[in-house]
Amino acid sequence: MEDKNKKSPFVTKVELGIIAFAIILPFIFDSSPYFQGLLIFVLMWVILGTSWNLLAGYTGLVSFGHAAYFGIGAYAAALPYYHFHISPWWGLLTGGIVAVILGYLLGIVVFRLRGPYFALGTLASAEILRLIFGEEEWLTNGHNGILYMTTWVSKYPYYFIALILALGAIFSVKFVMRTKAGYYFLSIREDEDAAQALGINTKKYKNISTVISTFWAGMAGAFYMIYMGFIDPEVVFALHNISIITILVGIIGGVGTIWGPAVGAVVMVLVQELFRSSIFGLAPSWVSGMHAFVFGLLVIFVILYMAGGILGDWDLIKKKLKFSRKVETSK
Amino acid sequence: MKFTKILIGLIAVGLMFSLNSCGKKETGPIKIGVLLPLTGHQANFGTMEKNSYELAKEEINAKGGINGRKLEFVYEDDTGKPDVGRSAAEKLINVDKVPMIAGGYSSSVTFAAAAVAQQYRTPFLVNTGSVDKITQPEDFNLTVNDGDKFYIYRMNPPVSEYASGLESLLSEVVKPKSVYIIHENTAFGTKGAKSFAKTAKKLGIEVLGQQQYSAGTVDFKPLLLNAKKANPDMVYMISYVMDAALLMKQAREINFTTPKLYVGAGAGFTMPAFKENAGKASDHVVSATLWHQTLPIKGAKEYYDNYVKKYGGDGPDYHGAEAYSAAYVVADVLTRCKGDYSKETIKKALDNTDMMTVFGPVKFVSYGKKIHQNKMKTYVVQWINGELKLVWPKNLANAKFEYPIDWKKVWAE
Amino acid sequence: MLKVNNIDMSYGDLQVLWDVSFEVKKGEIVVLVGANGAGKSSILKTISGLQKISKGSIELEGENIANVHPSEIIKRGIVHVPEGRRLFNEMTVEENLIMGSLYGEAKQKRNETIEECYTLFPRLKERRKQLAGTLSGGEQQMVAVARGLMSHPKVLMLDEPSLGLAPVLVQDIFSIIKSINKQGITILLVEQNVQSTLTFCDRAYVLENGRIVLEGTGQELLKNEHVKTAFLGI
Amino acid sequence: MSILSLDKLTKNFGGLMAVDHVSFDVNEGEIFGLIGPNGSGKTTIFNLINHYYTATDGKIIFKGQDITNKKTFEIARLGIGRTFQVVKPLRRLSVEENVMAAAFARESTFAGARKVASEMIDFCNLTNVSNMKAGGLPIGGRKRLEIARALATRPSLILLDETAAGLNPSELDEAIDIIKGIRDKLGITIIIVEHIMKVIMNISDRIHAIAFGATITEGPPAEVAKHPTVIEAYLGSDYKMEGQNYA
Amino acid sequence: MELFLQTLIGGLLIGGLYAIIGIGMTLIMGVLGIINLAHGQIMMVGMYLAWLFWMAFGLDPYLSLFLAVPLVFLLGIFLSKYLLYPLIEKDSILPENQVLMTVGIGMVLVELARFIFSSDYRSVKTSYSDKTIMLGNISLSWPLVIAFVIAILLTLGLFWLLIKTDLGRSIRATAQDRDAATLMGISSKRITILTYGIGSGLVGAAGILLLPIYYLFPDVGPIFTVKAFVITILGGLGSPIGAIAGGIVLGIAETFGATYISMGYRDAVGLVIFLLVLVFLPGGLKQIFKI
Repeated sequence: MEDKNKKSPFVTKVELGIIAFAIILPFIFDSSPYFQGLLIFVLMWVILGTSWNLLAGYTGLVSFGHAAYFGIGAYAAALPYYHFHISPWWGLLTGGIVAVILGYLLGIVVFRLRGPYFALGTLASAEILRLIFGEEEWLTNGHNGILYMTTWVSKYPYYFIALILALGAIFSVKFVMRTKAGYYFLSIREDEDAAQALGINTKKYKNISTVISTFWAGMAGAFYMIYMGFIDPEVVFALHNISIITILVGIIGGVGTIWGPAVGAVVMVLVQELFRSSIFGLAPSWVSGMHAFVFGLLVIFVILYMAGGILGDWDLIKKKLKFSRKVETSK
Repeated sequence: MKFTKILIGLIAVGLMFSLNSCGKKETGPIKIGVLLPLTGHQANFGTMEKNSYELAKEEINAKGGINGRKLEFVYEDDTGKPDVGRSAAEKLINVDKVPMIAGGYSSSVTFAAAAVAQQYRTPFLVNTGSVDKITQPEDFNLTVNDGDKFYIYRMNPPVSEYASGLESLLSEVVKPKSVYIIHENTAFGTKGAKSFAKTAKKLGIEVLGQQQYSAGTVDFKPLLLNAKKANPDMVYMISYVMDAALLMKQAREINFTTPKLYVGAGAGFTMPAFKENAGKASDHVVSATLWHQTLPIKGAKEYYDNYVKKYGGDGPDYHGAEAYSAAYVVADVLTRCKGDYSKETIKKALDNTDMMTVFGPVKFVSYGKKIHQNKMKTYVVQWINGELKLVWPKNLANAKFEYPIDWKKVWAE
Repeated sequence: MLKVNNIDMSYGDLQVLWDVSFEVKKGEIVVLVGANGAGKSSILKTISGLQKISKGSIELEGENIANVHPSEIIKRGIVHVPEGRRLFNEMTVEENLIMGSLYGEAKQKRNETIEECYTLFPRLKERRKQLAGTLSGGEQQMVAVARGLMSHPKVLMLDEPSLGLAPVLVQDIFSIIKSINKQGITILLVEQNVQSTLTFCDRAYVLENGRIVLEGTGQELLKNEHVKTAFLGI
Repeated sequence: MSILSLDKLTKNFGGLMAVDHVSFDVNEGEIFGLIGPNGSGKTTIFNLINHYYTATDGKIIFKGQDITNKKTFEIARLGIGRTFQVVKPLRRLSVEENVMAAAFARESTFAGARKVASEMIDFCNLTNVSNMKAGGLPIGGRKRLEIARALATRPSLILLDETAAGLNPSELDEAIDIIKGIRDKLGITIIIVEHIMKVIMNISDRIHAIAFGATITEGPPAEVAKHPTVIEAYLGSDYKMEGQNYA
Repeated sequence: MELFLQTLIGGLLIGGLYAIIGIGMTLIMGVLGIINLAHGQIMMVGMYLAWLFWMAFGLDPYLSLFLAVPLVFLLGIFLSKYLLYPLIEKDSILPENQVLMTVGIGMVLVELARFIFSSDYRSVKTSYSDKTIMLGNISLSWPLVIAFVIAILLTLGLFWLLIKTDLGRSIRATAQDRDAATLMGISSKRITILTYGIGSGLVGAAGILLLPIYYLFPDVGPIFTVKAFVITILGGLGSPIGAIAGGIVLGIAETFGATYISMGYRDAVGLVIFLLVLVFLPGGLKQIFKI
């Protein structure tokens, strides 16, 4: 790390490199919209993982129900289209806002809870939403879901929209973490009692963190609707496929690090897709049945041996890799 | 420094993939994509369909393949999730460069994948996904006159017509006055229930109640008691096999003997596992079905027997027959392309399809809001003394429709 | 009997004991006195194995027991009655006593020992079926001591048994401790109640900031001005 | 002039009188010692003042304002800082970040917070460890960090809870210097709870002694130390107290 | 009235099964302090074992309780010893990393099952599978009644273990005060690991009891995981009596919800109760019963 006392620039050289790289990336795979599609999924998970990370990794509020905000964002884009043929693109405006409203309302209930109770409370809220959206067919078309013919065949516009959203999420988190609010989030995560004694209005700052987090989760949902063109409650409010995977993306990459969820998203999508496609058809087909299995093993491995995730334990990993390569000169 | 290295590496990988796709060989096998749930909770049906595709492929290739070239299916696992199905379809189109996709199991995945196929103007022959809108151009921002722009074709009937064979049975023989509908809370279940309610209205049958249940239900008795209280002439159920067995078992347990008829809407009620699990309670239950191996269609029985010989188990149900027949439709379409296996030629060949399969005749027609939809008869089967018999339509039936039914006697120990 | 030689102990990175040595001879009552945070409870925790030492040794009858797992310590004959009693509040008095006799000989003689404890503390017999959490402070302390006795210890370590008790009860507890000692059980006592404990103990050690600063018999220390300073700062 | 007054403050934990009608006034600019044996209710009084617990009865007046039912963070904003007996460092944050988090209570800009933080870090002799993670500090450092953090909120009154416990002699002297400096250099009023009598007797202007949640006496240190009940409370006694009911 | 009674009794019988699922979870929550999100998946393992014994040796599922449950117990021991317990000493930003570990375990178990057994539905058909007893107009499914009785026996056995044996007392003691238990010579590590084993064994047993009336596939678990934690919160953390009450309350509430509201909202009823309890009665029913 650089000298701590010198405030590092908001966008570092490495980050500029990553952004530049991300801009070139789709053109490298110009001939393969399929790969571009995977990249878009990675970006979507970056948004969702980053959103969760602000709440859980930086503020200590471990949400097990992020699907609630993702799903409501997706429906915010889909419902006006379904009922009034208003373009789902408006969802990129409303998705985040609706999710924030939901986050605030759920916060009234779940912020009374701490620790595992908070986790269970958030999990249950998302499940209840899933059931309601499945049941109230007049409003949501129930389990039939809502289909929208996507606007473009080309992946480029979607890729760049997703990239803008992902960078927006990442840098909004980075920005807020460099303000007073960021310090307050961390204080609440480390010790809520101490934070109060330092004059921090913990409730207010939990809400601020929730607002930012749920906004991006909602945007991810709205983007999903626009890009996928199809949602149903089982998909967007899924406990395992959304809420839990979001957490796993966070912990694999590194909880409480700016770029951790991005790394986690890359790893998660890669592992899933590599195995689902039997390593692009190179391996025997039974391998494709193992994608969830391998991902589960990866989760177990990371929790057991790299509690900080790939980025959080990066120094440790580097050291181990170095050791195996050459004998390090003594310090 | 490091970044340039990574960048160069990635460009190399990118090139590799694009090169890979350039290497077309004109004499190699013709590859057609097949999208099925091979993992996840629908994998059992996905596997049944994959097996059937493979069985058909072997037979087709043994008979000389497609104009001298072998037929090959490239399977993609949609894991039962629409988003995965979408990227799997994209992979088939963009990486494997298949000119045509077949398959499509669950309604939601098929729908999402159909949108991809439509965007890439790649013919998609759906063989199982059954929500109505899959072949309705209006859901794809097209009109019914846009047949030449619409790339989705469906071989199986839409869910709203699953019970069409049943209609005549009800109106001609049973003439029930009221019905109680029980269904699972999935797209398949809700849509099926909705369309049957419409049918009922058309036939002048009063719908006394409609209840849905979710996965994991152990005790159906409260639901059945509500139905019993309503005292319907007929109970109509849309369930997969295990729930179907639980429903009938528990109906028997609460002595729900008043309906004239218990009707299952295909899916679970025709499977051997239903009979095994429901035992006595399965007897005389009637089910609409799309296919049965005893149908007097050429090859149906052979297909069933060959499948059991090769893969063992209970043998295929209509899902397998759909897949098996779809494979033959693919072969027929490709043969008619006469060496030009471009998407447009294939689409034209699909438009002109008119052939016989073990699933019945296949021809893609337009009606109502739908286009490119194969219109077909559905059948009514009944469990009689532990065997599933075709009882309707009368001219095809291989057993007499047992009716009226005294449930007290049928269900007695 | 019990010998502690030059031990250092840290909680993570913060060291709380510095080169502590002392000895408890068979049949003695030895008291560790000192202000809050001086390290008294920490010494008991190291002996009972809850905390690991980084330097030195602890010997019981010549055998090194340092860094032995707590479940082993109790089998070897040392029992630790912790500060604040730490009863199992949602268990009955009798169940709490049983918890003291989970192993070996103590388990076989469980029923007899329970009766002995009831003779020592008749109050507990009356309340044997009551949940420990509903007892008064004095009664809870009795349960804690009795629970310690259930394991037939050679050495009984008591951490501030008088804490939070009214003076009358404090005297009761102290006289019970004396009578337990008369039955041949060696006692290592941690107390803030200096005046009383020094009068009846055999020997005592004074701790300040994790170090032993004074030792002597109770009477010697009672007269020592440093003790007063340590506590009252005069 | 009194900066903080407790008026018959009472806290009842399910029948147990943890704090029993305690009243006292703390004057501006003084170091006010609060003593009493373990479990006598000192920390509970602190927890009542900054409202971790809600008082069963009684009032707390700070600078003429009733703060009995104000929220914890509001009380901190009004100018009461505190340290914890069981230190609560924000473990994964650096020392500087810990103090900055506190400094934001009064400073809205980053630079301002950093400046206040560095002053307070300097004041508490933590400069050389300011980049260290708080979780890695030795106990002495953690105790000083507690003080630095409380000071960074710019309080006019600070509650120090056993700041000296667990320190070795040299650290102890350092702590005493710092505490004295808080009043002398920063002009902040102090209420201090401390078991190490050497510390509290040396630095307090006045001492309030409690036992079993109730007041025993109040006065200058020398006087309080000679008070028989105080000696008895601390050293135990061989005689039964008469006319006092502790049950 | 018939509908009401049938609903009530149906709910009660299901509730008995829910209770043992819940007791397993509550023990784990009490001692390990975590939500076991692999609970239903472990139940699935038990079901597959029983099914396997039935297929291979024709062993009656009730008899395989004696064979399969010990195996599930051993599985639980293995999981807690090598995967969960080591996390207790690890420092992590997320205190929930043990919970997430159970997520990973659940995923691996399901996929293993799918790999070995495929996704096909399996069921065990016994001679008594569709026997019923009639109480007046109320019909009771015989296997459900047996399951209820065995559930009661299991519960009694568990209570005997918890109340009358040193092991059981050690478990309760560890749940109440880990350090004090250690001072009594209890190895909290051993108890922690054992408790997870016992919790696993119990939920495995619940699965096996469900087998003759229900069916089996790799994804059968998650729904029951959700039920288990609803029950636990309902009953109060770490309280076996609470779990029994919670299980029965949930069973009855669900069936009443299904009968009188809508079958589709059956699961929502449980979740809403759950949220209400979380917010308004944080100690669960335990607060009311004081046990």
